[in-house]
Amino acid sequence: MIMVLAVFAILIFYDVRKFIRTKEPVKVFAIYACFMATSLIVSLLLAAGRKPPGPTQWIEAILNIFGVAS
Amino acid sequence: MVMCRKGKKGYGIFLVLFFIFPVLLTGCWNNRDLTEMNFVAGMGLDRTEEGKVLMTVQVVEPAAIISEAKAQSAQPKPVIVKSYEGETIFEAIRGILFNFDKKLFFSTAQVLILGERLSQDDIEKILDFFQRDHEINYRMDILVAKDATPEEILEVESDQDPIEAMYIKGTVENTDARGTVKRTMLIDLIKDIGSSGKQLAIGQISKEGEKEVKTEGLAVFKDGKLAGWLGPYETRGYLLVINQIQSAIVNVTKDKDKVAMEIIKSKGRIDVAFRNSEPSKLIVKVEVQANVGEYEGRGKLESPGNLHNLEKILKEEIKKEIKMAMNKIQKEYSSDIFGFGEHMRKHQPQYWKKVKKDWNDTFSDLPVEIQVDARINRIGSVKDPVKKVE
Amino acid sequence: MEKARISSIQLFLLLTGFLFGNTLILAPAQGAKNDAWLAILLGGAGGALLMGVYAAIALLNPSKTLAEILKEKLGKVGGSFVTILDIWYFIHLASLVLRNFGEFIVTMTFLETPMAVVIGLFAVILVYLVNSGIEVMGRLSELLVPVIFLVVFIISLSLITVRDFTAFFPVLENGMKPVLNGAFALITFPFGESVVFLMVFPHLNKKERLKKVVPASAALVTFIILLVFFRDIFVLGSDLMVRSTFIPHLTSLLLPGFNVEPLIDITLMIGGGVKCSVCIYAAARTLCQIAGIGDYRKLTGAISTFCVVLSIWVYANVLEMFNFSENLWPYYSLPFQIVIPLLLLLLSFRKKSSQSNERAKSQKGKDAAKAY
Amino acid sequence: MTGECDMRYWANCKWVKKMTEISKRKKTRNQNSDANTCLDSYEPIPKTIEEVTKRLNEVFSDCSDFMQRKISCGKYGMISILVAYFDGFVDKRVLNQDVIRPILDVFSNTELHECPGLYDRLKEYVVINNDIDDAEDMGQAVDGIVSGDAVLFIEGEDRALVIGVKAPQGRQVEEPDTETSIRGAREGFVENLLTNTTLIRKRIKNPNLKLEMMQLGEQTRTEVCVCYIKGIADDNIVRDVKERLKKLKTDAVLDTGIIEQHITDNRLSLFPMVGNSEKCDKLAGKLLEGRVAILCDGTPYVLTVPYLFIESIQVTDDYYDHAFFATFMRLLRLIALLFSNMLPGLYVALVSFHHTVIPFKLLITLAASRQGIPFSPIVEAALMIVVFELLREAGVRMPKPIGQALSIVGAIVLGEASVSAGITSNLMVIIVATTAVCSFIVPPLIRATMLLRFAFLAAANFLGFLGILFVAVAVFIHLCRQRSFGIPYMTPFSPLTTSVLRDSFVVVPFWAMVTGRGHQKYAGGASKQNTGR
Repeated sequence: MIMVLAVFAILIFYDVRKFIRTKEPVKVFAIYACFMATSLIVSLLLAAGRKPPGPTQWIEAILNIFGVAS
Repeated sequence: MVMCRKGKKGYGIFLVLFFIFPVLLTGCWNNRDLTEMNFVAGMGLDRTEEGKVLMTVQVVEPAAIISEAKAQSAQPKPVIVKSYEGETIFEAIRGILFNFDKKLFFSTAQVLILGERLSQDDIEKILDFFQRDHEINYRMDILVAKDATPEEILEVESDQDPIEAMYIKGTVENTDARGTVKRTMLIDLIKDIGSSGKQLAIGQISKEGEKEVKTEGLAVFKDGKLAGWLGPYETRGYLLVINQIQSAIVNVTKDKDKVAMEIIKSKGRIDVAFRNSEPSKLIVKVEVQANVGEYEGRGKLESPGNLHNLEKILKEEIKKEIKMAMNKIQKEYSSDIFGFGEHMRKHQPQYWKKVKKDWNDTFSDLPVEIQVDARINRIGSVKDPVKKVE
Repeated sequence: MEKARISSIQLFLLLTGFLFGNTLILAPAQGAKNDAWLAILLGGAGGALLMGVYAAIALLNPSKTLAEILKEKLGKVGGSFVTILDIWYFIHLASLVLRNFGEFIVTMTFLETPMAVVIGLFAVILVYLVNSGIEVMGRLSELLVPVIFLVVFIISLSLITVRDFTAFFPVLENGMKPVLNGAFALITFPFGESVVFLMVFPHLNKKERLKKVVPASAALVTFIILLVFFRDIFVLGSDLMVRSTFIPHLTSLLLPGFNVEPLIDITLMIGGGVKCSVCIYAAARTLCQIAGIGDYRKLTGAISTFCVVLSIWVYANVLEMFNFSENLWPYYSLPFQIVIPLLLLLLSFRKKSSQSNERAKSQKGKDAAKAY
Repeated sequence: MTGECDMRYWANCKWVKKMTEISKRKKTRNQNSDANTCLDSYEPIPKTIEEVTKRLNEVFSDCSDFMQRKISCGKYGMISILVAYFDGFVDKRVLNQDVIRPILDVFSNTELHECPGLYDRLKEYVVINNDIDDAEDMGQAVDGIVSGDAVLFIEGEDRALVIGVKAPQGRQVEEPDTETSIRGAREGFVENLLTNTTLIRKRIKNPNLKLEMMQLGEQTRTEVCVCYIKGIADDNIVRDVKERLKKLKTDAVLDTGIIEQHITDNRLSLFPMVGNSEKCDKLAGKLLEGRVAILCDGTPYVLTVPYLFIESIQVTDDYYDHAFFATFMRLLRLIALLFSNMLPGLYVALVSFHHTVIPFKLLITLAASRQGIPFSPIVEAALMIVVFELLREAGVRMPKPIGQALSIVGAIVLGEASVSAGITSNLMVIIVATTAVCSFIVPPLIRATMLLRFAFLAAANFLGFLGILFVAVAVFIHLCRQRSFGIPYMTPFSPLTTSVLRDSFVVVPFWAMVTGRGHQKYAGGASKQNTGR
């Protein structure tokens, strides 16, 4: 848990500092925040041992609706 | 230029990660020093009377071996043999650590000796551990102990090699000069277990006195259970058929003279003949090339005719050996260790599906046709055997 | 925006490395057991055809990337929607490759090391590579991809003494169905995955070379997969091959004399690295193109982080991984690999023929596409 | 003179201060050296010798080696001529023979009181020396003096004659210590720039060989020469080199090493992006391959750009020797390069992670040799490597006779004794020794390998073989993204340049190479093949 937070803190600090220095438009921050937030939440959940249903399950469900996957 | 400027950032990350992180996390996880482990040279596996697994390991003491080579001083024994009982192999392996100070390392195992009692059980199931574990040496030799427990065999202290397992491995390896024991590596065994048309056959080992072992003969399995044994000559017949002979000495008698023929090349093939879409005959074809190695007597070896004669005799002799093996396997053990079934599966799958179910019975009832072709190439440095001028 | 140019040799090796990628450990078409060689041949042919479609799209829309083509053909809204789906697909693909890599390492070599560490460190290198630009990726693949071939050939040659050449008999024991299934699986993995290269094709310095590069690389990869399949089945036998988790690893253990396990890591790392970096590159650039951001390098870090997390998240265990890649992946990939590209190809054709007044010109374009 | 003069030098001189005050340019004095010096240099030369002497004494106050000689000639000693120079800097014998004696000879008995054509007569037919220049103002005259010329001031003239009578200095041309070769020329460059350019000219007798001079270093004002063959060298690269040199702002250029650090593409990279050599034949070869050389007065090391990775393992001997042998040596050097980087790392990876890879018997030997060693393999390896680097550094810095003792200490005490004391395993000593030997085989990369070795070691200890792979790939990426003056660093391999590949790991015989001498252009587009030679 702490390791995950530390790694993310380093990554975000490193990137955001660069963005601020180069004065990036808001959309860059938005997309960046979107990816990082998702990653952070998921990895925290994983670190806590609670694996949320992942893309594999979604895809399986979708394919089952179409009835292709056995 | 622009790219290089940008590159400095990435370079920074690289430097930080690869110089600082490893130093901080030094020695984590899988990092295990050589001095923290015991090397297993040989393993033995048997069942106890209560049906538990009895695991025997032979562990090498490296320092003792190296220093023994240097100076013959009083040293600890180069190998230690220990046994432990457990419900499963893995449990026994971990349990054995009760009196080892370091973890065992199995990748170095050279031989695996199976006990007789275990062999009479189902050995196919028990081999799963050896496939699954990532540290197992797939090329280790497997032998079945006859008239001795694996523990007894591993405890033999040979004078020839300080590591007893290496000594056993050596004796198995030299089978390519004599052909009297089948060399079975773990991978072969695993492959054979997987194929439905072939029964297991594993080389045999037995104790010979206090300081030596003998690897000769064959343990024949049927459906994973030990069915019986083959003697050295029968084994050779069997090996000729399955094309595993590299070199062997076959003695023949010609006009009361003993002649030793050195087989230098042999090719065995098997086939199944069909009649009315039923297998009707097993066909064994063996081609042998041999040299005259020794001629003990007063015969003549001058003309090609002499050699042809010898070839004929050799042919018969080989045929006899193969027949002996075939007979015993078909009639006594009725277990298709030759892989006729496998051959059918590969080449006549439609028939195979039909006879698959009770193939072993069908196999023992089928007649065998043995075709041997022998050729003698060389006769060595002299033509005729030594004789006084008359 | 990015004026990087790569040569045809670089593209060839990049493509080959990409197709090679994690193919070896997942061993597609393995469902056909000892008939897999037929499946590989069929799948290779189909894959080459599919890649021909991608090349035709690239040739009909010169110097346009996937995002631009989609926007042009499907309109702003539809194009953006499909583009976002494609971005997801690229990211997913990258994370699956990362997971394969991590799973292999953790199962075979470093049992006690957390997979996240292995994947994370790998991703760091990938970010470094992707940030260096497509030119450097091309140059690096020029240096390293040949190593894969070298390793495969070395291992194959040294195993020549321990093989049983009849192992792939009987032919068609279980009928054609598994073969066709295997061929289909092979088309979607790895050949169909090269749809990612629609983001890379515009960088080729000589556009017309695409006609040679794409089929050549498909052929080479088919040949290598075939070689590897025969090597493995000759050495292991069909039964053990079907049962083993990571086939090449097992094969490497059987070399007489010594163990070449680390060489397998090398091939996996190079192939997987090329594949992953191309995917991340494509995802980042596509994202930047639809969001109107100039430099894709700003987002590679975020995307790679997400890939790493996703790769841990995506499967619970190795069996799930195999199940997904064998049973679900082909169907899941269909829209991305076949439906959208075919649609694009049709639209490109129509536009081409309506645009040009001269018939001859459109005929020429068709001919060019027919070459595939 | 390029106008990049040393302003602080001038600023210290009293007369300069005075002049600047007069011109009311105080503000720019310490900032804009160009404006400052230009202004100073336009100070006219006084017409009377007394005043000249006074000025010069002001300028060169406290310069004990500054010499002035006043010659009075003409029948009545009416004409005064002042010769100013730095003692030791000029060749006095030449000065006396070529300048002073003719002046005395010609003018001693002439009945000239004040001759208007005296200056021209002196210049045209009195002074024997060839290297004569005019100094229109005081600045030029002073420049001439500090750069080792003798300056003649003549009574009544506002010009001065600058006569090049520099004494030949420095050592003789001899074989360089650093780059010895078995075959090939023994001549190496020396510290004198003119000698060096002569050595190049001697080898390439071609008017297309261009030598462009410039002065760098605000304090030292060192002569730097850009040398290339027009028609072979890429014009863009030549322009790039000149631009980068012009941008170079530094006090002192004492060695080409300083130039190298300023013009290199990536200053953070451990790998050399600029080549250096002190061998004439090597440099000639490089020039013929289209490279640009940068020579600098005061150092025998000549820079060549662009520099590619492959050049690190190329040696001049390769071209003079049998091609098969040369190829073998190249491959050997490559192996040495790999070993010197990775060997300790590989050892650590094997010993701590990949026990399954080691054959059984070897494993026993390894385990036995590691028995009783108190350190983990990484610590052991790091210790040994550091000790070795210490020894090496000490060996370089120490006077040669002591070096002997050092090697004994190194070999016996540290090698033998540490093993028998049980601090290191004898295998580790072998590994480190092999690494050390290998690292000497590829000298240009010695600093890169020295540091990378630790990176590989740490990575190996962290993730075994995989760690080594990670670092190796990272290094490869790094190499691939470098460019040296626009040319990708890994050129013959990536981007693949087949024509140059003949001179990479494989050396084909000369007759099979494209150009006659066996030198290839470093990059594609070798269309401009050659000049009329």
